[in-house]
Parts: sequence; structure tokens; C-alpha cells
Amino acid sequence: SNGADAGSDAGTDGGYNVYALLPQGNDQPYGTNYLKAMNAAAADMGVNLTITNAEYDSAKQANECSVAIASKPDGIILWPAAVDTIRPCLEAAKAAGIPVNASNSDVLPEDKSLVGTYTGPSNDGVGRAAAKLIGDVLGDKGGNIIIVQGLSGNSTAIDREAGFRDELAASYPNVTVIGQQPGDWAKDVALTVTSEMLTSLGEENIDAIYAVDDTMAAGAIEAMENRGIDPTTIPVVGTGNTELGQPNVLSGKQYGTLFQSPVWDGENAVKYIVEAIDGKTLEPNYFMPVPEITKENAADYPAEW
Amino acid sequence: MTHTEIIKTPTLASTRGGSGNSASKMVAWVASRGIFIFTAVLLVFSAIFVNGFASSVNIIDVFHRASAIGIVAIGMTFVVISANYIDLSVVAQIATSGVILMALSPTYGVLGAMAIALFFALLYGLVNGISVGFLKANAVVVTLGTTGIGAGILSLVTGGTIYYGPTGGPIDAFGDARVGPFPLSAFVLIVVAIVAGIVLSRTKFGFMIRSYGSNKQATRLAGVNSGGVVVGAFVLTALAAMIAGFVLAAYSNTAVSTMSEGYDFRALAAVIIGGNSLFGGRGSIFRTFIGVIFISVLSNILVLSGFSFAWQQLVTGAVIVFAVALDALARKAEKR
Amino acid sequence: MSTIKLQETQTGTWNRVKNTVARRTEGRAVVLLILVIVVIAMQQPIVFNAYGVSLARVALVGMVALGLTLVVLQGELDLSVGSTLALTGVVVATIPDLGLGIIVGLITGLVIGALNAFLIVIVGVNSFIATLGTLFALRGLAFVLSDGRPVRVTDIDSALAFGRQLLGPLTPRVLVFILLFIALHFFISRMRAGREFYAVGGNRQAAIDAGIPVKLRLFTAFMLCGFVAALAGVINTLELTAADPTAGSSVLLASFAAVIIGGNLLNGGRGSLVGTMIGAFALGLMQVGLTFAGTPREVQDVLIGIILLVAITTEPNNLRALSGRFQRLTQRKANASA
Amino acid sequence: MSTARDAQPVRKTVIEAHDIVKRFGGAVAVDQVGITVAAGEIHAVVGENGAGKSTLMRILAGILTPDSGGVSVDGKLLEPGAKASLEAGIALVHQELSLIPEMTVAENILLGVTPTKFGVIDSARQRKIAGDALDQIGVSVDLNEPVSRLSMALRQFVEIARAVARNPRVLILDEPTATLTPAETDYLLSMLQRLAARGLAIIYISHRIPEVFRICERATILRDGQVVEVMTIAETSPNAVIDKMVGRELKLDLQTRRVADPGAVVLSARGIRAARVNGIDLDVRAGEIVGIGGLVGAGRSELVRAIIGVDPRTAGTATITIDGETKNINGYGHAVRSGIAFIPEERRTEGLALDMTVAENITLPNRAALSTGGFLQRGKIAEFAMRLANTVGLRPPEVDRAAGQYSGGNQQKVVIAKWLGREPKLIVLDEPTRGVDVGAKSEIHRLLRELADQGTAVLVVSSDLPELLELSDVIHVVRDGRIMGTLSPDEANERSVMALAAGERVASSS
Ligand SMILES: Nc1ncnc2c1ncn2[C@@H]1O[C@H](COP(=O)(O)OP(=O)(O)OP(=O)(O)O)[C@@H](O)[C@H]1O
Ligand SMILES: Nc1ncnc2c1ncn2[C@@H]1O[C@H](COP(=O)(O)OP(=O)(O)OP(=O)(O)O)[C@@H](O)[C@H]1O
Ligand SMILES: [Mg+2]
Ligand SMILES: [Mg+2]
Repeated sequence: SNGADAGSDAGTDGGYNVYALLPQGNDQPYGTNYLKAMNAAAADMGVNLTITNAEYDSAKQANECSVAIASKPDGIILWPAAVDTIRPCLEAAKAAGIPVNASNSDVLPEDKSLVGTYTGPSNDGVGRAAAKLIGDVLGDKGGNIIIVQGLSGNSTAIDREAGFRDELAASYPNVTVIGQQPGDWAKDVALTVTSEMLTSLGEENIDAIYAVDDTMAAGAIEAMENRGIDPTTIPVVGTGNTELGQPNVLSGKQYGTLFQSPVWDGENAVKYIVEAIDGKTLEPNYFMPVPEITKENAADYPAEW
Repeated sequence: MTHTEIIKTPTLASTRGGSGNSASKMVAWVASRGIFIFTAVLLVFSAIFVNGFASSVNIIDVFHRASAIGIVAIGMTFVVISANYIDLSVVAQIATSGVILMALSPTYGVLGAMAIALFFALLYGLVNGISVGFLKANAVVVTLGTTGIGAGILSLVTGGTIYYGPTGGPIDAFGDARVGPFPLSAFVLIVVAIVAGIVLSRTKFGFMIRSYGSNKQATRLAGVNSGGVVVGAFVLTALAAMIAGFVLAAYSNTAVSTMSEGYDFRALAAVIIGGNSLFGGRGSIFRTFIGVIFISVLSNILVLSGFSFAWQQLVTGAVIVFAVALDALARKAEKR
Repeated sequence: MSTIKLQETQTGTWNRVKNTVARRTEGRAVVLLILVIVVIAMQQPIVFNAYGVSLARVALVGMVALGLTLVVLQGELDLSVGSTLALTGVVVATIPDLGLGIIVGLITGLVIGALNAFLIVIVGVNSFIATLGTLFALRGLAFVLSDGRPVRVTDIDSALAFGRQLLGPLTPRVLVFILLFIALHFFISRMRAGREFYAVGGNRQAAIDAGIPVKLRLFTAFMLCGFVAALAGVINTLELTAADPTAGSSVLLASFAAVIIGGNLLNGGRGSLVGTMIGAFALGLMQVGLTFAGTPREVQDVLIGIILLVAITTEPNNLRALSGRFQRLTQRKANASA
Repeated sequence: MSTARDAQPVRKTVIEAHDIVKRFGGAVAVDQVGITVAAGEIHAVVGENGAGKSTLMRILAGILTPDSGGVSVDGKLLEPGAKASLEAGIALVHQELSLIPEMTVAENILLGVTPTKFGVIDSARQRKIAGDALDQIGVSVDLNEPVSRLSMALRQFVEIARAVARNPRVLILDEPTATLTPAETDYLLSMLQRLAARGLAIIYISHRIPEVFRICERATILRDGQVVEVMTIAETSPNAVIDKMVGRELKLDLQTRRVADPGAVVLSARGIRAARVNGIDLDVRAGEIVGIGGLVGAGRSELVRAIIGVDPRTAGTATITIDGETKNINGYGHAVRSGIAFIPEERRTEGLALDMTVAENITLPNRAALSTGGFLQRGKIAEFAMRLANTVGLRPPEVDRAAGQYSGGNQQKVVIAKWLGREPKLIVLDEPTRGVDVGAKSEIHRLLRELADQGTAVLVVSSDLPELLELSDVIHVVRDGRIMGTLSPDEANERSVMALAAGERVASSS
């Protein structure tokens, strides 16, 4: 696979040697496309990538971090498995004089000084944007909503929910979350738990659904259809504008989503680590534009994953 | 197990039939059937106290929870009763068949895709079965190995791609289909249960599996091709896992390489809660079926009652511990 | 007085060597380790230059396996080690005082071990099943205590200090790992209580009849296993300055693999910590090497899967069975042609 | 050599048990049993299979706790539990070997009483004590050898050494000679007499009445869990003891079998080689009983197992001929399908599925006959099992009782019964009556004769010389996996067989 020789100090073709420490890869839809884009970009810029996948096991990622540092690369791209657990990795890299950029999930504020920059979506921001979509569609009268969460304990899921709830509290006081269950990023699980929440909370009491990604949004929509509910009557907001989600948005079954681009994410991770290595001065954050997608503009944004 | 009506066993009761003095006999009887009682109690309790449990829509959800995992558990019962503990590779097997169905039916048609899935199911069954049955390797380790290989390859080939079928397509139609108030998958579950039940309790092959689970050597020395019996057990498990993969994929009309995470231990949990013996020999498909219903209803009412994931795990684990502890006590009571 | 000779006792150093080798259980683990080392030496020598890192990985893979071995030697299993690790991590992180947290965490491990042992020894549940239950329950508890999100330790600086290299490039994890190995190995090879683990696993009825406190031995093994898992959880939390309730998901299977490759018989009574250690080294070094090479995770899974299959199907006894069948097949052919 | 009869009469009682009752489920295994043994006495406990001998001994050793009654040593009543009994000086040599395969001889001998300094094993003392114990019984073996690598006989002596190492007041041996050859048995018996002479109280269980008459002073006779009588050996006769045991007149027709006019060759083995089998030729004819004699460890089991394909052959061929049609025996399954029945040596681990019912065990080899279209026929099974149970005289004849609940002898009957259902052309038996009482034994012998008379070919491995001589039309004596000689009934006697087994070549017919 890629960078089979990145272990050796000087890159064979003179390009930079970069480690990308990721918590997912070909085992997840997003990661798959993130990797594609990342490798493509690396090829363009002559970067030798060495990629690891910690499967969201932070201890494993910590060890992979020290492996990376031991092989003295020119730079490290770190997508934290769990943001709270990466301080030691960052400090070790700093001590070894290796620039580190965070990707996809930003580090904690107190660790910000240890990374060159962050590239990727503001997961918190994604949550906020979703809150906006829902808040606006519900209007001043607000209403009751349920959340279909990602895999329990997953940091992206946690960040999105946090942003979502903060934004609601800040700007949409009449919108109240009356139920929440994990959909494990899977359509079938989302389908079941949504249906069960509709049962227990009462279809009539639920005014909107926030599924933290489009796959689960699709599950929520199917749950309603199975019960003979017209999905347009209970607006669903997801995230990703994925191949699974976009058709639902276009057909109006899903009220809206947020376009998160793994391509942008992967490319810029490489782009900015190169700049960091070159010593360019960087902004603290390069946030991925996360446009709000609804029926109107969905066609302008081809799905990427 | 074979019963001999013509002979009565007054005092000398078999290890199976409870024991001498009627008190401990009672205990044994009740305890060894505890799971049936609990399931009944749980159902009644839920119907009365859990808002919305008895509604027809919810029954459907319960069956959706039960069908895929139930089919796997029923298949795994054969491996368990043959005293081989568990087939960990069902995780990889379910995902493989699900992904094949969704990914290949556009090109090869649903039946074509199913045929291909069948091929891989048999492959899994044979590799596991031959390694365990003929090379006498430990089943847990073997299936741990085949899981790594199978899941690894699946993930290499498909990445995290989510394969989805056309809405209203045959697969989607199957997933949404109802028979009366029940989802079609529920009937698949029941049919699989009945067939498996007959195979295990009534057929020669089932008898050999039970006998093998009870004493490998004696079974072999009775002229049974014991390796073949083990292969059979793993093939049956693989077939069940394949069907479960179809059902699971059809349910959500999607499939992805990670779709069946955790199905290995959850299925085993169902088998065990049903009161099947991990030492092999003793057990029945019906017990597994009850075990499946029990955990499905349990997780259903936990969600209905708004418990968080954390508490769901905690309660489920506690219930498993309780159920198996009771089963163990039952065994003790029988011995006494 | 008259004596009787029932069996020729072989003498001579060569025979003694042969016997000693024949008695060992670590053969295949050694072969694998040599293989790994050779390949790495040719492909990724950096694995050895960065031995601090490599050892850390070995310790990561191997520590829990050491505890698991004690249970396996008695013919039992503990599936709950991963959850134990996660739960103790959370416990450590949620207690403000780090020192106190560590102590409570380790005690948690002992308590969990005792709970498992209680279910298995007193109630009489098969260990595979009992620990399957605690596997779920403890994970749930970890989520309840942590509210399902990572918990950062309050006293981060001390935690960071712990993670730093202590002796050359060696981190505390590595040193604890080595000390633990020495202690446990001494325990099961030189101390009566530990040595009797082999009796409990080898022929339990005989052990009971001989007056060995089998229940006590089982309790000891499970509590040690729980303690070691807890220790791993504590070290993770300190090294990472935070505890993740989802941690340890891969720990069970990794340690299990190390134990198997180490040549420990799952039915109990046969095996050694040395074997487990070697198995851990083989797996750990291989993983580090593959990471340096940037090999995709999937490929690593496939490799480890293959190694496990080979390791288990080349159990000496299994090989004999195999060769037997082979001979019969060839015979069948011969007969057919004849 | 000295026999117990010369021992001085008045000695103080060491162990005394009274009113012992033990039930298993509803079954009363031991019923109001008492027993007293004095220092220096060798006291026999005899009875049919299932009489309750082992159960009683396990109670004396504190391994089983009786439902009522008590055991006292030197007048002091013992606490329940193995520990108390051990400390009181009661040591039991179990009926089944109870050694730890992966532990060394020294460790096994001191199992449970390992000497330690601060919990660390004091291996020097361990080896010393173990060595002494072995010296006491006069057996030499490498103390560091794992028991898994010892011969059966050696394992049995290590067991005894373990008991002796606890320097007991009371030594109990439950069928110690079952796996031993005459030579080893002879040695064991005189050894026991030496120990008794030193004031040890010994309880000796055996189905071999001659042994009892050779070394024992008194005999407690059990039947159906009750004491029938306590006899003084000097004042009784073997037949009297046997009658008491069995509770009915039982004439053992010990006439050796007339040579059947040998029919056609059924089994023919040529150049058989396998683990510990080094090139063996032999034929078995229809209606003929062929005996295999030799010492334990001679490879007799390995031989027969290799011939019929239970264990892999490294060389050689075996053929079976049935109504003129000759087939190669390729693998065990093939052997069974072509009409061979095998009764293995290890009844409990290889012969039966102990936690399945008798009916289920009988069904196993007859599953084809008892099922149509792959489905078992339950009604048929019941009658079928019952018929066979009666044929072999299973007691009690309850075919849906778990096989594990029957005593050794009855278990062996079930093992034979399940094969009779196939009406085999060749029956191979490895130690057919090991641990089987005289009554059951003679029934099994009669059964084998009848089968032979009906034209079945029979191949028997036995360490029990009288049995071998009584049954066989021809005896092959095996040593180191080779046939040392072949004896016809008129040549065969204890001497000639042992001579060959021990390696002395004597001229032999054929
Ligand atoms: N664990 C048990 N459970 C049920 N019944 C048992 C058990 N052990 C022994 N029995 C029954 O108790 C009776 C006595 O058994 P025991 O083994 O003492 O006989 P024995 O005299 O030793 O026979 P043998 O000469 O074959 O060893 C038998 O009927 C047997 O079936
Ligand atoms: N020297 C030895 N080394 C290893 N195993 C031995 C040895 N002697 C005997 N055994 C084992 O003990 C058992 C009895 O030995 P074996 O079967 O060869 O003797 P046998 O002539 O069949 O006597 P028996 O009738 O007791 O079986 C066998 O399982 C054999 O493997
Ligand atoms: Mg007995
Ligand atoms: Mg033998």
C-alpha cells in the first residue's frame, strides 16, 4: 500500500515523510473517501504518507504516535481517536521537533498551542448548524425533537451533539429534546430505535428528528414510512449529504443536511501539513465549509460518500 | 432426546429428570425452566407497565430486533451443543452475505447474489469445520482467525462503502413485507427455528451432534465420522449466518462491512440465556428461541423506557449473569 | 529389599535435553518470534533501534495476556478483561486524587476478579458464560460512570510525568510489565500456590481429592487476572491523561491471541507465562513493524488471523491426527491401485 | 513368603466406621455400613460392581460426606472433609488414576502436601520425601519425569507412592491391580504385606478373589450397598465368598474352551506397524476367539487399535472377509461399516457418553437401523434398547437412566450391548472385564462364547490371565509391539504365557 518505505528517514523520492494517525480508514464510509483524497493529494505534492488506523482505540493510537515519532517523519497529521487522550502524543512530538496538525476532530482548547493548525469541520459547528436548520423549520413555536446519536462514546458524535444542544439552548429555547438513543452510525439500528422512540414518546408529540449523520437519517425516515407517517410532516436533519442522504433531501423526505466533504478534509490535511513543515505561518483553524443543504440547493452538491 | 415410554424410572432418576426428594426436584424443575418463566413474566410485565409495548407497531420492532440475531443464535446453537463454545466468525459471515447481496444483486440478480453468498457461507463453514473437526483445533481460536481473515478481506475489498438497493426493489420489498401484523423476517426466523429444531432433536444428524457434544471419543468409536459432524455443525451455523445477513440487509435495504459488529457474543448470549449447556450435549433450539425473545423484548422495553445506552448495557449484562447463575444453581439442585 | 523396574528410564545428556525440549510448550511461539525478528531485521530494522517504542507495544499487547494465562492454566477463561480495563480507567480518572484513584482502580480490578470467581466457583457458572455476562455489565458500568464520554484526569501533570521515559527510552509501562512478568512467573513456577494452578487445570477432581484448596486457587487466579487488567487500565489512563469508556475493545482478542500463540492449552494444565511472553513479543513486534511499514489495518488483521489458524492447527497433537489421516488417505490410494 | 495368617491375632482397631448411609439421588449406594480395621491388618472389601465399595472408600477418605453415620480413627470421630481424614492418616489410592499429567513424579507424590519455605516450594525436600516414598515401595523412576510420559503400571505405583508419602495409619487401595500384569500384581501384593507388617492398617479392594485369599486377613462383603458378612479368610473358601457377594449359587465353568473347528478367515492383518507396534501379522477366523496376551505397555491396545484403524497405521494392511467378499480396512469408520465392533479399554472416556441415557448410548452405533430417512424412530429405539439391555443382563434394566449412574460392570455391559445390535462379524475387545465383578464377568464370558458359537470372530486383549486362558482358542503373546509366540489351548498356561510376555523365546506351534 502507500508509503511502504516511509519508515526510512529520508523519503526515497526526496518528498516529505508524513505520518497520518487516523482512528478510522477503509472500515468506515467517511474514512474510505478521506483516505482516497488524502492519498491523491499526497501523490500530487510528492509526500510519502504512512497511514495508521487505531479503530478508535486511544491506547493503540498513542502507541502508533510514538512509533511515528520514532521514525522521525517531517510531519504528523493527527485525527484523534479521543481528543482528551492525545496531550502526551502532542508533547512528545513537540519535544522531537515534529510539527503536528489536527484533522477532522479538533484538539481541546488547552492543547491548541501544541498543534500547528486544525483542518476539518467544526464538529461543534456542524451540530450548531443542524440546530439552526431544525430551529428555523420549527419556527417560533418550537417543538419537541428526538436525537438519533452515533456510536456511544465516539468523539465526533459527542461533539456534534454538544454543539447542537448548545445552539438550541442559545437560540431556540422553545425546542426541547425529549428523547435520544444511539443509532451506532447504522441505518438498521437507527430505524429500530427511531421507531421505538416514536412508539414510546408518541408520534404526535415529535416535531422533528436530528440524526447525527445521513445514514441514520435514512433509517429514521424509513421508520416513519414503515409506520405510515409522511416523513415531510416530521422534518429530519442529518449530516454529510451522503449518497444515501442526498436522494432523500432531493425528494424532500429529509428536510435538510449539512454537506461535509471527506475530499476537502483529506486534501487539506495534506496541504496544510506541508505548509506547516515548510514553516509557513498558519491560522489556528482551517474550517471546512459546511453548507446547509435543503431540497433547493441539494442538486448543486454532488454526494461524495 | 430419546424417551422410553414403556419404562418408568421411579427412584433412580436420570441426571436429566430432576432428583429424588420432591423438594429439590421442584427447585430443579422450576430453575431449569426459569428462563421460560422469566420470559413469560417479562412479557406480562411489559404489556402492563411499559407504555406502548403491546402496540402492533412495537411488536413489529421487537421482531425486527429478534429476527437477524435470532437466526444467528439458532445456527450457533449447533456449534454450542457440539461442545465447541462459539463461532466468532459469524460477524464476518453476516457482513459478507449482506454486502454480497446488496452489492452484487444489481449485476447478477438477487438469486445470483444469494448463490454467491451461499458459496462463501459454505467456505466459512468448511474452513471452520475442517480445522475444528479434522485438525482438532480449538473452535474459539479457529473462528477468531477466520474472522480476522474474512473481515479483513471484506474490508479491503469494499472499504466502508455502504451498499444500498433501489427503494421498492425486491430486497427493500422483502424488508418491508408484512404477513398480517408481523414482518416477513419474523416468519423467516420462525421457519428457521422449526427446521433447526427438527434437525437437532429428531434427526440422526442432530443426535450425532448431541452425542458428540456429550463425549467426542465415544461418539467416534461408535463409528461416527466425528469430523464430519463438526463440519456439519459449522456449516449449519454458516448457513444461518448467511440468512441473517440477508434479513439484516433487507431490513435496512443497506449493507456495509461493519454491519454485524457484536453479533458474535450477542448471539451466544441468547443461546446461553435460553439455558443451553456450554459443555455440549444438552440443549434445544426452542431454548435458544426463548433466549432470543427474552433479550429482544428486554432491549426493546429499555429503549421504550428511555434508558441510556449505558444503562441498557448494564442491565443486559446483569440479566445474563442472573440467568446463567440460576441455570447453574438448577444443575446443582439436580445433582443433589 | 527387592525393587521392580517398570520402564527403562533414559539416561545421557542428549536424552535429558531431548526430554526437556519435549516437555516445553513454547515451541511454535519461538518459531514465530524468530520468523518475525528475521523479517523485521531485513525489512524494518528501525523496530529494533526504537526498541523503547516496540517494547511499549509488546507491553500493551502482553500485559493483560499475562493475567489471562493464569486463568487459562486452570482451564478457565476471562472474557471480561477488556471491560475491566475500561472500567478501572474511568474509576481512576473520575477520582480527583491521582494516588487514591490508582489504589481504588486496582482494588476495583481485584473486586471484579472476585466477582467472576464467585460466579464460577461458588455459584458454579461456566467461566466462559459468567465472564461473558460481566463483559457486558462492566462495560455498561464504565459508560454509566463516564456518561459515555472520555474522562480527563484532574492532575494531568503527574499523569504526563508518568508517561515519560524513565530508564533510557523505557516507559513505566514497560518496566511494570517486566516486573509483573518476573513476579508472576516466579509465582506459578516456584511457589506452591501458583504451581498448584497446573493441578487445578490438569485434573481438577484429583486436585480436590489431594486436598488442594481448588476454590481458593481459582479465586486467586481470577483476582490476579482482574488485577492485571486493572493495572493495564491504570497505566493506559496515566499515559493518555484520560480514560475512554470504549477502551480495551481490542484487548481481549489481542491477549487471547498471545496466550494461544504462546502454546497455552485452553483445557488448562499445560502452558507457561514464558510462552505468553514470547507470543506477546511476536505479535507486538509484528504490529510495530507493520505500522512502520504503513501496512493497512485490514492486512494486519488478515496476517494475525492466518498466524492464529496456523498456530492452532499445528498443535503437535493436531498434527499427529492430521498425519494419521494423511497416511490413511495414501493407504487408501495404494489399496485402490493395488 | 509370609501370609496374613501368621500375623499375631490381638491388635488395636485403627479405623472404624459405623452406620454409614450414602444416597445418590434416590439410589442408596451405601446403606448402614460399618467396618473396622486393625493395625497391621489387610482387610478386603469385596462385592459386585455397584455394591458400593468405591463409594464407601471415598467416604472413609472424607471425599464424600455420608448422609448419616461417622468415621473415627483411634476412637476420635473425624470432621467431614478430605483434609481432616488426611491429617488423621487415611490415604486412598483411587480406582481411577488421579495424577496430574503435566506435573513431575515428585510433584505428584507430594500433591497437596508440597513442602514450602514461605510459600516457595522446597524442591530439595520435595524430592527427598518423594524418593523415600518410592524406595519404601521399591520402585525406581525419574523424579523429574512428567507423569504423562509414564506407563500405566508406573502411574499406578506412583499413585501408591503418593499415598505412602503421607505416611498414613490407614492405606486404602481401590482395585490397584486392575491395570497390572501378574508379575506387577505379585510384586504389589508382597509389598503390601511388608507395609502391613510395619503396623499399617490396609483396606484392599479387588475383584480378583485369589489376591484376597493371598494377603487378606478378613473380608467385608458388600452387596447392594449393605454388609452381607464379615468373613475371616482363614476360615472360608473362595466359592463361599463369591456366593455371598453374588447372593446366589454361581458356578464358574472354568473349563477352557474346546477349539472350535475354525471357519473361514474373517480378519487378516499383515505387517501392521504403528506407534509402539512393530510389524504384526495375525488372522481371526469365524467362530474363533483369539486372545492377545502380554504385559501392560506391550502395545496390545495399540496393536488392535491400529489393525481396525482407530489409531493411524504407519504400515501394513488389514482386510475383513464377509461371505467371501474381502475388503481393505481403511480407517475406523470403514471398519465399523464393514461389520467390526470395538469395545475399548477406557470405558468411561471412550466407551460411553456418561451423561446420556443408556438408550441413547445404545442408539449411537445403531442409529442407521433406528432411523428412516434421517429421522430417528423413538418408539423403535425404546424397545430396541430394552431388548439389548436384557440380553446383557443390565441391572437395573432402566434404559433412560444416565449411563454414568451405573457401576463399572454394568457400564461395560452397556458398551457391549450397543454393539450387539449390529450383529457384528468381528468383535474386538480391549480388557473386556477390567474392574468387572465375577458375576458380570462370567456373564460376559458366556456371551462371548455364544457369539463365537454363532460364528462371530472374536479378538480379545486381556491382562487377566485366567480370563485369557479360559476364553481363547489361540493366544498371541505380545511384547514390544511384536508377537513373541502363539499358543494353542493345550500349550497355554500361566507359565508359558508369562514366559513369552517376559521375553523368553519358547518353541511355539504355528
Ligand atoms: N456420582 C454418582 N452419582 C450417582 N450414582 C452413583 C455415583 N457414584 C456411584 N453411584 C452409584 O452408587 C453405587 C455404588 O457405586 P460404586 O462405584 O461404589 O460401586 P463399586 O462397588 O465401586 O463398583 P465397581 O466394582 O464397579 O467399582 C452404584 O449403583 C453406582 O451407580
Ligand atoms: N512406555 C510407555 N510410554 C508411553 N506410554 C505408555 C507406555 N507404556 C504404556 N503406555 C500407555 O499406557 C497405556 C497401556 O499401555 P498399552 O495399551 O500399550 O499396553 P497394553 O499391552 O495394551 O496393556 P493394556 O491392556 O493395559 O492396555 C497405553 O495407552 C499406552 O499409551
Ligand atoms: Mg469401584
Ligand atoms: Mg491396552
